[in-house]
Amino acid sequence: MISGLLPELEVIRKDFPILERTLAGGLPLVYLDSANTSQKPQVVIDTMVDHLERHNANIARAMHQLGAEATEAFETARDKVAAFIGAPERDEVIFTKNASEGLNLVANTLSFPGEHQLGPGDEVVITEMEHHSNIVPWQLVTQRTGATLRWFGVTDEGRLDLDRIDELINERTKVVSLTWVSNMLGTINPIAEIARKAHAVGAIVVVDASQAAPQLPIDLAAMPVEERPDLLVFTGHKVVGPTGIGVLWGSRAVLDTLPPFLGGGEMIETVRMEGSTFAGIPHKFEAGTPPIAEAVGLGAAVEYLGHIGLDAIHTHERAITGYALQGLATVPGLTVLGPLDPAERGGAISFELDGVHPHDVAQVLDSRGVAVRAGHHCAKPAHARFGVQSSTRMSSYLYTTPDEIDALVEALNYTRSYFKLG
Amino acid sequence: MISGLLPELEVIRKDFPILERTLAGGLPLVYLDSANTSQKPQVVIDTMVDHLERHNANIARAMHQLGAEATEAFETARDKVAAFIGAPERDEVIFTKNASEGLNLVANTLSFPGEHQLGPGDEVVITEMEHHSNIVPWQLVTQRTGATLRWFGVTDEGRLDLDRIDELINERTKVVSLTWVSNMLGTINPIAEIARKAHAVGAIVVVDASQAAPQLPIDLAAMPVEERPDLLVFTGHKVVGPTGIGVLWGSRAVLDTLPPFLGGGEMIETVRMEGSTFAGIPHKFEAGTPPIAEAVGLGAAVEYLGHIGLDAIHTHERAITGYALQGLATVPGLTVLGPLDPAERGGAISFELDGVHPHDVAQVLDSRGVAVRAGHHCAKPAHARFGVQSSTRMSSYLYTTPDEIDALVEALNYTRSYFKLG
Amino acid sequence: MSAAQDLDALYQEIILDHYKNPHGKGLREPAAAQRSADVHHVNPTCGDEITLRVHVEGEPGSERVADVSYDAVGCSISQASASVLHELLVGKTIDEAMNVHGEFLALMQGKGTVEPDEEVLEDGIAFAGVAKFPARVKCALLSWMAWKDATVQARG
Amino acid sequence: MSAAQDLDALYQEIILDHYKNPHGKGLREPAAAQRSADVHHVNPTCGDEITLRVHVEGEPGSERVADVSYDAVGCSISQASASVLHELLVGKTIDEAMNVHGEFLALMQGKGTVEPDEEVLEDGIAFAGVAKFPARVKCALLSWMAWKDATVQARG
Ligand SMILES: Cc1ncc(COP(=O)(O)O)c(C=O)c1O
Ligand SMILES: Cc1ncc(COP(=O)(O)O)c(C=O)c1O
Repeated sequence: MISGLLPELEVIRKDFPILERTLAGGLPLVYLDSANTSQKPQVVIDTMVDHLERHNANIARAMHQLGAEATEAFETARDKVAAFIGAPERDEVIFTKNASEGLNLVANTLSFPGEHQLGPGDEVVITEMEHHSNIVPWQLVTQRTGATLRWFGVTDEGRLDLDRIDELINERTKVVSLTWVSNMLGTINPIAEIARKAHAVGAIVVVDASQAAPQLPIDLAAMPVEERPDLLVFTGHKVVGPTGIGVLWGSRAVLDTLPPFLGGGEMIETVRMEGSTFAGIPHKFEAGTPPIAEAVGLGAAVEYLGHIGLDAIHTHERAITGYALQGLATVPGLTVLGPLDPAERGGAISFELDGVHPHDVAQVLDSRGVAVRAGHHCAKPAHARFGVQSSTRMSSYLYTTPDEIDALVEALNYTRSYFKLG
Repeated sequence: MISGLLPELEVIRKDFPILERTLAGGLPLVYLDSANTSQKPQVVIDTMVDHLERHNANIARAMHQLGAEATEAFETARDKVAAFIGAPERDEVIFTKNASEGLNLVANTLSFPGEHQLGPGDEVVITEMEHHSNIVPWQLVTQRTGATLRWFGVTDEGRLDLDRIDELINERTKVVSLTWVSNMLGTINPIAEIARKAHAVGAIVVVDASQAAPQLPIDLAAMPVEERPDLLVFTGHKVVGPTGIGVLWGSRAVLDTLPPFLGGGEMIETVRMEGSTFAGIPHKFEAGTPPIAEAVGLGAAVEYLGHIGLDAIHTHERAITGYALQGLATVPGLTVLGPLDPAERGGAISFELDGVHPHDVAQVLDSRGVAVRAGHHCAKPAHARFGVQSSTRMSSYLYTTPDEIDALVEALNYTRSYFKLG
Repeated sequence: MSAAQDLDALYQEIILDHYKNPHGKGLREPAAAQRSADVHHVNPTCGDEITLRVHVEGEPGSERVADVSYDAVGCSISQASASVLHELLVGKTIDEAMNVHGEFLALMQGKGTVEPDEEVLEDGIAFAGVAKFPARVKCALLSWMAWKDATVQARG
Repeated sequence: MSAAQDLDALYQEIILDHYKNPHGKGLREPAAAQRSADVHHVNPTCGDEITLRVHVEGEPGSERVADVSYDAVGCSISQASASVLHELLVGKTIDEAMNVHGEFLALMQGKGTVEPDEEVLEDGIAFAGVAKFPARVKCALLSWMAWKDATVQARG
């Protein structure tokens, strides 16, 4: 018996309608691609449907009953998200369209005229294990501003190489932006330690929590302020919420000093043709009609996760990850990229299988109903670091069972035989 | 009898579950706020639910069956949207989060280094009747680039003042961005004529079709190229689609020359730490996980509108608008802002009621179940033009009945008596 | 409660009276010994605006609200609320006035569950019905927020 | 068809043979009388890459594909497809080669409904099964798109 699994796993699985689906040939679905996107529980879908069928209206602007209901639902979702991450203030929670928009918002507003505007001589530090969404915005912005982009390397074991930290984070450093949990290597990064260093030189700390928010309990208010990120993003669709919505949390102190990003809609205070003034947070950064039904769905999603408990989910993920690492170790010619200790990593496990290209692995797995991801997982530099073009990745979540891991291992062995690897 | 109404109006109304709702006190809902956001037919909701319950996966990146289904659904939605606006090429259709993002994307990419980069001496022309979403982005961008923002005024009748067109659109003009249909005045602008002038001086023409797309048939491919906008945006939630999704259409010729806006996700060709190259359209402008279920819902929405027929919807809107203008004319002390001929305007009618502030009008109307919008409708400059702070706006759509207009007129008369205006 | 009753609770006679005959409206010059501060607040959603000036007099620690003068455009609720504010706060010490401010805020943000204290709020209790209309709470608070902001500035 | 049968249709023996023993792999220098052009194509989704060089010889109007040399990393489908391309196109006139290209494209984009012509496509018909896997069509087309691009350039 594996300890640490969610006690009511079969009941939880019943909450996710898609898990009852069968695939081509009547095969059951073994969904091991949750780091890519998570499945949605019925309560999230039902909440959105109820909103669309009974309370749909535009928010803030509407004074009628439907408008009041929609506004209340939307703002309650903000409260729920604030609670989910322990935000010091609910108004510090900004709804974006996804994590990528949150990161781009931060990078762009740091490039516009203002207190923190980047310029030649300034340095931005990222890492080699970032998702493209935390690389490309900084490349674009440092190119436009003349600032310099630098990065932490990655060790052979898939950890951040902190040897050069004192050289990398220096008095020229204006921003340090890094992922909490790698979507490729699974590595959990020491964000507290890095934030402390970065804050000591006066840099702004941005944390990409896209992979952390689904599986680690987050309590921003409880963090010592030196170790707390200044800005943090995650994405709705990976925390059992809908697509079309993401979250940017930022401390009021920093958000208040950033200029607006997108213009229009409720982000204004007043508009004249000659010039405009802007609303306070959160509205300042929410231009146009926000993803209303999506926010409402996300509220239901984080509430659902909260009921189960992030500690319990984390323990479950660790148990499944440990079991998976053991299982994968039995497959001949299989090499895991990233840390091998489940206590040091998240639930995404990328690997290579000697002699079979990741696409071909994924294809054969798919023919057995096992859904994994193959490719660069939007982390080309991390792949390049390990000298590979692409990898196969399995990723579990709160609904994953040990049986599904067994199915994966069995299908990997079948893949080897299919490609006649003895 | 009013001619031009949709023949199956009662059947159409049955498609919209929210129209069966009752409000406080058991009153039926009279929803006259469709220019703010439209209601959703069952087929849109069901399509999204089916997607979430059976086909949810991330797109493009996933090679498994769910991923293939989700990708197919998402890209089919692009085809449907392309058909809806008669896009010359389906890849010219870009999914954004709303109309505002589309307009900001255009304004920002025109401010970044590239063939069309704005600079001092360059002029951008908008109009005084724009929604804030087509004002603020241009203010922000002209401020940052040193370009000059200019605008068309509005006549007393609520039309664009074209008297100064030859002076306004000149060899310094790089961009002309205007709304096709005003969300406050209802005015339909002569975009073909303006595009022709703008193209003659080599300017890029951006059309905000947020209010046009719901009610006017659009066939971009059929427009003479001199009169065709180069870029056009609209928003999903106003065309019976979900929130969280908008559309930017652009000619390939222009889109190919614009630099990327947001970075990350599938917008790349290759990423190295030292620099990246980018994908072609449409992916270049779709950073991060797109609003997948929302795109699928939008596909169902425009297909639904297409089945009813945009010509028929337009005729219906015109009939209802004409009937409403007649009804409003019977209310003492009521003044309509904007053109009075239904053939020259869209279905949003803003008005003032002597002696009662718009909020108070809307509030009393709401107590009778009539939902309208009161305020500046994100068009403060247009209000300032008419010397008012705010107005009350009724806006109809394909599900609006003459009885609902009667209910509005009756409620307006009640409002007058409630506030003892004799 | 029916929609019509809610409406009557919102538009109490007192509110409509203040709306039609606002107290203290207009911007006035402060007297020689007074300190003053102006603020301009808008309600971004609907466009209601107020320019409000607080006139403060007296020794630090025991300052009084000598006057509140204002120019405003907006709905009945926002106009009546400014008028009631004028009536309630002018003449009070700033500490007393802040206390009234706190009570009014609590009433408005109470979603209809707070029982107003007529001793403190006088005509202000007429706004109890507003608290049930979330979209209108901002209207009622516009002048009160402006007053607080201006007072903090005037006090220095 | 069952998932297993689909899989076998995808991974035909011919494909796996070409994958294991690719024809024409490696970048070669063009001969003196040949014109050549290099292109680098990637599949952004998965990272597969190819650098492909077309060697063209002969008079304008009747040019021939003298060689197609390439360096590539990628899955079995993309590797086998480059190998088949080499086998099919080298030696043909450019017009003939373009014709084969068109047929291969039509097969790949036909969603499994196009009947391949063995006369024209030879080993290429083994890719018929790929057309049913939309995610893999891009793999099969990577080298073919690169070839067309390079040929247009080499022709000048
Ligand atoms: C004319 C016009 N432009 C732009 C918008 C902005 O649309 P969204 O809020 O969906 O971005 C609207 C609607 O609010 C509009 O009416
Ligand atoms: C670590 C990380 N950052 C950012 C993202 C981007 O999220 P989204 O695509 O929702 O913007 C992802 C997921 O794709 C991720 O795993």
